[in-house]
Amino acid sequence: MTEKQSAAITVKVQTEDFSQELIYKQLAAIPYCGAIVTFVGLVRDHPELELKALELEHYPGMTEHCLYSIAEEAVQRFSLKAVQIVHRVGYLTPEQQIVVVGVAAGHRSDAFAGAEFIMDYLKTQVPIWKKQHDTSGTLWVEAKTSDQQQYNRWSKC
Amino acid sequence: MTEKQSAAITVKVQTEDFSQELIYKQLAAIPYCGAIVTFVGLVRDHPELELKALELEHYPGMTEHCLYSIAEEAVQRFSLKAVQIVHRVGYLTPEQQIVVVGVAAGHRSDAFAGAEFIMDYLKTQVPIWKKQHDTSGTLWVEAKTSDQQQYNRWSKC
Amino acid sequence: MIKILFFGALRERLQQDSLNLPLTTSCSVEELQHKLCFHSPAFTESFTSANLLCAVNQKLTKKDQMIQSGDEVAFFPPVTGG
Amino acid sequence: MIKILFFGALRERLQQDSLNLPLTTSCSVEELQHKLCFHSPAFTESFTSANLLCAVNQKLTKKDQMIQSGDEVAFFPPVTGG
Repeated sequence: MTEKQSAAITVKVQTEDFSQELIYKQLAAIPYCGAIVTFVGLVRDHPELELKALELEHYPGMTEHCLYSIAEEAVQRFSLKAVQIVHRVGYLTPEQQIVVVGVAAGHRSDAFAGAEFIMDYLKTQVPIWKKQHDTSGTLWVEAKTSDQQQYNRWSKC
Repeated sequence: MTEKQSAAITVKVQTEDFSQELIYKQLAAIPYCGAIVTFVGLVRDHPELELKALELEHYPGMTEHCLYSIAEEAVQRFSLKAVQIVHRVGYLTPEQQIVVVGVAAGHRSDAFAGAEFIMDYLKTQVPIWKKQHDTSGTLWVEAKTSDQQQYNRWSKC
Repeated sequence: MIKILFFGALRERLQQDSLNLPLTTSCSVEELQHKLCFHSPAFTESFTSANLLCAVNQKLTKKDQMIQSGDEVAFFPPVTGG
Repeated sequence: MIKILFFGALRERLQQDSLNLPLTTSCSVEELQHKLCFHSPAFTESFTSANLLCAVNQKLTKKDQMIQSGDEVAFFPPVTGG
């Protein structure tokens, strides 16, 4: 019988913005943690292309369950002590925050691996879709093979 | 002739605390960035051992130069758009912040790799030493072979 | 009866976000896709594409997964969140 | 003349943080370590240890690095920052 790592997991899917600061502060308050890694994804404007907005659609219910399962798996694989994930949906303009993943761990290599693992899963397994609005119209964002390759790295041998 | 990536690099070595929030906000304001990764190392208390403090000594001048070179190398290797590093020295008590590394990049894999690269270099190449103060006395922290192994991963083939 | 949900570009192409379908006997995801092809020309085009993902009761599944009456089935393109 | 700096556990063991040493001809880091061994018993013990790092003019160097008069040389144990 393997002992299960217990950890504080928080998952939110919301239209409102989130505070990276608050998430960091909550993670830093977890006892016996030496390492906190946060990742934030922003709506990226491109110099060539006039992006007006990203519209994010998701599968309510399944999105939250997926994110929670990913967080739980990351806790077990990397001995994380806490995970916080907030993913925004709806209409987001350039430079706005899309997603934050924050993890607290005893050691830095676990914290880095845990946060990257969650992002790689999120990018390929969680039912969220982006539609790009620019000056020439709208376009559904295509899934990238590089994201699938990033995800495949984590499969257990 | 290879084109050099230009980026905003800030390096500080100080006794005062730093604001993770401020560093995040400055990184998030960089144009055309899609990904921000921050790492914070904290003084880790152990349940078994009554740690009173860590005392951090460094080599003034060389520490700053080393951190700056590492940041510059990370910018080139991972196309980073900005790097901020603050390392504290002096007398730090449990749960206090020791170091922050924050990076902004176009893509998430570069942001994760850049931040982890900087931390792995910092742990093995930058002239800073920790002395542990606990209820039984003081002890210089020993370098870990795991840190050296982490560092060796990045050597160019 | 099963409830079928559509998301993203698929939802837009089909111009509907869900569909209720009577199901008398259990069938696989693949068999359900074949059935949906006969629904309309837009459905035919969409459900012959190999690139669709499927979730049954909010879990990603393979094409041989069996579907029972009462299940919630969702079809959608590869995801692009984050 | 060269300035030699000591840090961390080494500084504590030697009970001094620096030392000025006349240098008439250029020598290697390794040769300097040998010289320092004769300085005192604490130095002998410390500088026969294989585990010391050396920086010349604030750059980490190997043991065959040549030292010139005017250089700043530092010896210290493996680093433990971060």
